[in-house]
Amino acid sequence: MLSSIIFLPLVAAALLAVLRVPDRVARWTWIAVTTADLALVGVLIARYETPADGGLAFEERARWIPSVNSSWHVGVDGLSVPLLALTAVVFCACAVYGLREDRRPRQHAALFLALQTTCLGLFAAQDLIVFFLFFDLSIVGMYAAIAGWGHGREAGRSALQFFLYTFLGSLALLLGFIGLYLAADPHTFDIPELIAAAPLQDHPVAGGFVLAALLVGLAVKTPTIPFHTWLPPAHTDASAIGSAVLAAVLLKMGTYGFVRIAMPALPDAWRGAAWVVLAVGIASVLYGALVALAQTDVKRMIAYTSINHMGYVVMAVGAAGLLGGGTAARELAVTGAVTQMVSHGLLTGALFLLAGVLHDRTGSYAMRDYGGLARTAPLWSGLFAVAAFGSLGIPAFSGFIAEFQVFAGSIGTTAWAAIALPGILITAALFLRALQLLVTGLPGGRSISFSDVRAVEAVPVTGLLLLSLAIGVLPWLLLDLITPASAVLVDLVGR
Amino acid sequence: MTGLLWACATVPAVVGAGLCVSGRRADRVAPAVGIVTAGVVLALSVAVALGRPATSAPFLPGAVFGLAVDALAAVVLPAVAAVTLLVLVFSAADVSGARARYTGLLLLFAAAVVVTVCATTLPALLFAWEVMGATSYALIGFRWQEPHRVGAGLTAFLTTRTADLGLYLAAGAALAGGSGLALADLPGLPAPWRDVAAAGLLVAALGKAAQLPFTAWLSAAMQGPSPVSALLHSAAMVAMGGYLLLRVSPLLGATSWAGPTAAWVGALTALLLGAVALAQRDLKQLLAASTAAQLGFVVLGAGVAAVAGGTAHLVAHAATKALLFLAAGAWLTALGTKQLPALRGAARRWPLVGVCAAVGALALAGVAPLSLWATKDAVLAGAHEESLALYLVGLAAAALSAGYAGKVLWLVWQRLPADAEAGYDTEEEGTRQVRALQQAPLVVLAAGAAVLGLLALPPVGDTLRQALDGSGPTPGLVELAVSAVVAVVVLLLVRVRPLQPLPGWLEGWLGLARATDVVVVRPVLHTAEALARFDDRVLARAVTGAGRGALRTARAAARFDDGVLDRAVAGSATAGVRLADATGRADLAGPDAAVRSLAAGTRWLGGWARRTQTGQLHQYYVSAAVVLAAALALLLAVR
Amino acid sequence: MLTGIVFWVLAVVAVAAGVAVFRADSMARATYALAASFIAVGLVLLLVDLEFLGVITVLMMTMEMAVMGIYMIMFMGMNPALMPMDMVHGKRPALAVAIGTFVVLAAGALLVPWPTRRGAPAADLVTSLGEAIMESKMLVMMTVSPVLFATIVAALVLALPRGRYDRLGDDLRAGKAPR
Amino acid sequence: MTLQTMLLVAAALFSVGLYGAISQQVVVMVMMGLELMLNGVILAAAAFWWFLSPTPDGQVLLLVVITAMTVEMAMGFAVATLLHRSRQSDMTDMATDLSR
Amino acid sequence: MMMEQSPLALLPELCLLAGAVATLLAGSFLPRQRQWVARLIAVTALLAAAVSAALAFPGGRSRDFGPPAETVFGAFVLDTATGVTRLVVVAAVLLVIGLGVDELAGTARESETYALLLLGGLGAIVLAATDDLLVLAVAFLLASIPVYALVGMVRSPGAAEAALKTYLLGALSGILLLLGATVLSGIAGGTAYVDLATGLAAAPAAAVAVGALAVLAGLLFEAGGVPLHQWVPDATQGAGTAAAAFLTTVPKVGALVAAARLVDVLPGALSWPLLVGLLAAATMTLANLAALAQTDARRLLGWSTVSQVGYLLMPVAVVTSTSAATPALLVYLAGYAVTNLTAFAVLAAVPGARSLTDFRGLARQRPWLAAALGISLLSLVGTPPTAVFLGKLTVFTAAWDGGLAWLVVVAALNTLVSLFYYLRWLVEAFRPGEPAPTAGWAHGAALAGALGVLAVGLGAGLVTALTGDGTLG
Repeated sequence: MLSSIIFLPLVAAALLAVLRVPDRVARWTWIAVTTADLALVGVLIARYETPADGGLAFEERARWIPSVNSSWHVGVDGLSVPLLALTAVVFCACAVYGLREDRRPRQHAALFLALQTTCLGLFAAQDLIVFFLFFDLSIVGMYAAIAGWGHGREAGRSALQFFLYTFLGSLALLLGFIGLYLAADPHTFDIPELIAAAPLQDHPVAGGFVLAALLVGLAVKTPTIPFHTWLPPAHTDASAIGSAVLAAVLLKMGTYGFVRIAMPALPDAWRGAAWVVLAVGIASVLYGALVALAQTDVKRMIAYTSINHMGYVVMAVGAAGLLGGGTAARELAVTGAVTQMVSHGLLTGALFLLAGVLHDRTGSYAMRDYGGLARTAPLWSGLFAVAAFGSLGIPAFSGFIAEFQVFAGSIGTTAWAAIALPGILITAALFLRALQLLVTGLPGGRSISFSDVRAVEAVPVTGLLLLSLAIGVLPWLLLDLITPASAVLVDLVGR
Repeated sequence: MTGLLWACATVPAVVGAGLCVSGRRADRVAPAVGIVTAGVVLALSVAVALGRPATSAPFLPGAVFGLAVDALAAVVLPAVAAVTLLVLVFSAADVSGARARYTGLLLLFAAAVVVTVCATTLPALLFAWEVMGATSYALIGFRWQEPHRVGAGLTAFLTTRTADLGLYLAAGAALAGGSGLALADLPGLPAPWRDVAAAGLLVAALGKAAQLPFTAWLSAAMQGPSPVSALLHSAAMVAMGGYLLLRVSPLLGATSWAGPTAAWVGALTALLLGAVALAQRDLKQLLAASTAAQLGFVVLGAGVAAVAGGTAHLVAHAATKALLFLAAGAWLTALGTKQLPALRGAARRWPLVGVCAAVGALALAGVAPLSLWATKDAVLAGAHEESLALYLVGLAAAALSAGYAGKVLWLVWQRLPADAEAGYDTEEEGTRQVRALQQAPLVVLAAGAAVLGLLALPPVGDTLRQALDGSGPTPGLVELAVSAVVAVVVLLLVRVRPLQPLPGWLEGWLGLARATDVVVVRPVLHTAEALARFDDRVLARAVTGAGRGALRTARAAARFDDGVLDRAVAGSATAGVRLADATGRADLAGPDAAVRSLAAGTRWLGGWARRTQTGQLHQYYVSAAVVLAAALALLLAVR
Repeated sequence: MLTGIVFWVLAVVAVAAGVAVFRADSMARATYALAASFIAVGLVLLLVDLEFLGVITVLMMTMEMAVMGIYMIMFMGMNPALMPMDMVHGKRPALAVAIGTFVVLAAGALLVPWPTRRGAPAADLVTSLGEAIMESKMLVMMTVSPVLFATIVAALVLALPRGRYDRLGDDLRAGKAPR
Repeated sequence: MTLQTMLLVAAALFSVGLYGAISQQVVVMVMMGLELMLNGVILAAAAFWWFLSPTPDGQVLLLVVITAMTVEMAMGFAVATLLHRSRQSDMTDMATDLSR
Repeated sequence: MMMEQSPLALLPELCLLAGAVATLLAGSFLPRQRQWVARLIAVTALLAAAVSAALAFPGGRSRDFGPPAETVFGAFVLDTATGVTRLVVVAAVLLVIGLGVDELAGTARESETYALLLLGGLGAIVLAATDDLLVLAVAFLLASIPVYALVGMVRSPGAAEAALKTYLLGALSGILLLLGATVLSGIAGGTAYVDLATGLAAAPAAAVAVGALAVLAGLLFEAGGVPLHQWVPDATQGAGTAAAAFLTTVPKVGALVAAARLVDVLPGALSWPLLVGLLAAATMTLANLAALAQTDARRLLGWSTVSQVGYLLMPVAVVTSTSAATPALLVYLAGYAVTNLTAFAVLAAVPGARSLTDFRGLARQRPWLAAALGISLLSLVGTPPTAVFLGKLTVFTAAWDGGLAWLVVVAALNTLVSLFYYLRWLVEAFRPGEPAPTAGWAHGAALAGALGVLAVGLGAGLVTALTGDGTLG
């Protein structure tokens, strides 16, 4: 079940790469496959029952490299199911949006289908090598997406920077994985076994180094400051779909790594580093928000808000390592972190797709080139306004649920987390400012002959926003999945 | 009955969202739909006020979405629903263009208010609280074509959201203290967390209620349509700030400082904003300042645990101020101005509007037996019990309210000047007519403004007090008389001696907006820009810095390398000199090298590495010999 | 004693001849000097009872030097007498490296506490060598044969500009195939 | 004649050969330098054999050294010829197209 | 220790030798256009060698260099390492022939080339399998002499220069190796490694250091590691493609296994792991930096080879301290061989292309070839699930386990640097342009190689089972 979900897109990608089908067929195949995969994920969720005693559901295991105790081991729990669903949803939305792609659509579809496999695989991986495999391949795939379909003048350069930077992260990650492997007795790359063993529990120095490697690797991908500098250029030069996938799914790989590997496998070291993680998270929140506030390019602005939003996640997982507060608060923080991953995926995905419409029409992301879009493109404006409000954490959208939990949980653990509160405010300010510049006022500049969103653009965005709305109004649908897993995680970290 | 409560919240939300989404297509039916919905909500709210249901739904782990109607909510909820209905009726005649969006947003707002009033847990409260903020932004910036209106919405939203952060803080504190997120549990928190929670709630409430120092946003918010002001800035949103404090009054009382702080902030706001109101030359600005001042009494009431008085004042003020805002809106639509000088004699043009406005103004002034006279005194009685100073400040504030109310009253009832037309149409094109639909709500509200004082007077007042306070203080006859006399005297005084122009800082709302701009907004923007520059120039090139470092090392290494290869015999002295020289030169070249990217640095290193590949065989031999010798030395040295 | 004197004479000859190789003013003389150095070392081998190997060394080196002379004069068309001999580069680094190497090696030779002799030479050294080659070290000789084979092939491939197809035609029927 | 003295002489021969290998430009002269180094190795091998372990292994080693010398020289001539034919040069300095 | 004297145990080697002789003989009687018969003979010999090597594969009998399971003629170890080396070398030579057919067919020296390839392969196997300094010295000659000839085979000025450089460095290295063998055998009293292990323990450290270092230097030449690496890029650029593919692959396999065997028996008094680790670091760093700005694809691959040797030296450094080292080395060697040959096959498939820009348009015109190039380059970078990733994973693990965590960090950073130039090439292949015409056999070889790269990575369980039965470390 799980393996077929993971590999269905890859098989389709291979077929698309091999068979020279017409462009139309390629586009619709893409949509069909992503929809099918989404349906499969839906079935999976429907049949998902929280496994007892913190175990995994839909577990599959096959021999791969027995000599290093690494196997094709996949399985899901409350932390990964939401992200699997997010991946399927975002890629499906991108497939619809991609109907308008006219540059090598067959290869484009194949590339993104392959990328989907890497993302799904990563979120289901229960083996460090499998995890790393998909982690690295996602970089390669994203590189190809930016370099091949990006539209900035310096797309190649940005792509290279992206590749180098995240590759550096992946290497650091690999070092950390090797450290974990060697520390475990018997040596193993199997994540559940590593978590059960918590190998470096009594080795503070070694544990610290291994955790540092993991943290650097994951922080680059997340990205947190000061490892974020690859993100703005990558987003600026990527295509709309590329940006959406990058922000909505790929960034989650970093934070997912925290909750899947770093926290449970190195509880001792994590608690030791929790203050650092917390500080980095807070700094990312404030810094990302402030720098975003100063941007004049709408896509760069959204990119920086990603740093801010992912900062909430980092802050929450950092707080979860502080034993001072009550268990309930730390569980809430972790639940909030996972919720925020999903929420950010939906909302930022929508925002990037909308920003893509701007570029598609006029070739510019500069906010001062626009104004009064509410008149010429009311639908776009409405969607953008909703997405912006969702993103700045207005209730009834998922962002609020996530941020409330993150803050309540983090502050409930340590009052220092309150320092990050202005991040909410600055985010609000910058989104409202963007709305003011782009949407309101009298039409001017490039807005004058701006044509409103077409169906293929509006449908995916609307879908993402509706999901965000659903989570915002009925959060327990999602939280019932996450909460048991975060309780298990907090328990593990507290060992 | 719980179903009714849910319906009370969801019906306007769903209808409102539907209207917003359907856009211009629904413009024609929107007013009717809105009025019907508001009517339903009013009916439902009366029903739940009588039935007092309590319910909850799963929301977050460990925190339900709790709604309940208690005595406090039972008083406020129908009032808010009624004002909403009346405002919608008025708007049907007053607001043109994009009616679906307008009505939809108003209904969404109403839904949020319903939830706020009934919320029993922090998540539910914050949920509705933030939605109120967002819809208020959208409503203030309703005419988005005009940038300054959107900007005003932004100011309002951001200011109130700043205060809202207190709720996040309170939620964190509640969790940290281990009490769960129910509002009723907060007073039971352990010591430091209880204070944090109280502080958070206090800040959030003061922000929404436009109390000092968050007052400025209310001035900006007057850019919105007048009916919006009537609902948001009198009956609902601003009032919700006071309402929250009334609701958590036990929490305030549980700490030693929160109650007095609230009381004094309220009293001072009442006083200072009263003065501000007195100085205004714009009717809506005057009303806004007055709103802040009147809410000050509510906050004061919450602070001194005079919940019943505060509640009565809240409701009475809602009716009064909605009335006045609607009247101002009617004049604005008809005459195209809200400048006080231009409104001379406006009341005489449409007598019904004028009479209603007069009732409102008199009530605002605290003239007996109109509503605010009694409710205010109920609050002040509580203040008197707390401290005399507080009472006197409150009394002074009451006097000021009589002053500005009188200013408006006498002005609009002056004889219509001959050149009246000259002052019109300064802000928009006036229609020169007030429709029946606009007038009808005024009458209802005027009735309310007149009689709602009963809420603070026996026998109704006693019932209310028993339901809310248990046995709170009641105003003595002397106090009632004193305040009534003060009101009348001040009113007459204003009539006899028209006011001299007051200092500019009063008219400019104490300079709060500018202060916020200077103290908060600009520094933040500067920081943001500085950080963005830092990000672009420094952080993004931190890699460059690394490159530069590598560059220097590489140069030194290269020099060293050449030195060894070409001049193995020249002695270490020369090599040392060259090394130092090279390092020095690299240092000089620093600023130049600073702009290079990492790629350049690494490429340079690559060039150095390739330079070892000279193609000269004898140099390969030498280098092999040197390296092997070094290896030998290493082997023998490190054991 | 006599051995010592002979050794020292031979040692001086070997080293001096070695130095002479690079100080000679013509390639021919350099070749002679190298041969002399080899012969001196071959004679030292005789001093330590390695008659067979010593003789082999002398013979092989004499032959090789002859080949070298012939190679230079006849094959490459150089006139050794006329060739200028100052074709050196980087003399000083070379000298430095050489001196450094010598210092290291000599220091090692003199300072290392060499172990004592283990065992004694076999009575018949040649026989023992033969036995070693045919028995315990058979693989060495088994490997040498492909080395020689490879050397012949490789040297011919490199040295001969014209292969068989140049000489005999593409179908190896000389004269018949059109060129 | 002791082990040390023989090794000293071998070291001298090796170093002189190394000097030649590094300093000479003509390929054949470089080869002579290399031969001289091997000459030192032969002497050292003989010394080790005689003074430390007079086993048949040492003799085989000498044989291998001599074989290696011959083989390497044969290849050297072949390479020099190739260079001479294809570049009309027998100098190592002249062959520096492949660098960097 | 079991001593086996049966020449049948050396059947794969004999196949190679006989194949070389037969190929050469056949070639000298074959018309120029019918030398494919010689090729057929060579391939047959290789296949025979492969089959016999597979049949003789020692299974799980010995995972380590320790006391060998079986030794032939007292100097040829039949253990896992030898078994893997045999298979890898034979497969590599087959692949070299496959990718070289287009280039070599019909040339005047075709059959000689095949014979030399077989001999060079034989040399590499003996080099890797021996545990006797004497055989090591001779095998060094057998492995290097065919390389000189192969480099100079095309007779261009560049090839001649490359052959000269290779030869002169090789000769010096050979002398160093002989010097080292002399010193070591002198102080240990024997040339077999078993004698070294016992004899060197009490021997003076300085002498051990000089001797072992000299032997190591010889092997470093063969492997292409610092400080005797300079010939590799030159030879790769100057030689023909098939020869370059051969010399960047096969000798390294032999030399690195031989170096591992040598380091394994050196006494622990000296810090060999540190030294070899430093040499590894120097090798990979220098090569990666030097490769950065290369514009000639062949030269780039030459430097890439050197850098890979740097990674390959990591397990050699820790061979004494962790049992994971040997399997890691073998895995990496196998992965590297197939990957590197795939890259060369792509080169051979586009014979007209020299500089990186010549590959423009490849993806458009020959998507499969571009895919093969992409797979091989990403594998060289170490992207999962390719062959070299598996190698890097095991090698990094072994090095860390062996106490050289700093070296792992250096290697990781180097990997990052290497990404630059591999990516540059890949990017060119995906740019629009008119590519040079392609050659058929090499095209096939490239695809086969790419499949091999993926197979090694995905079939990692099988590969690691071969190299070290089941448990690593």
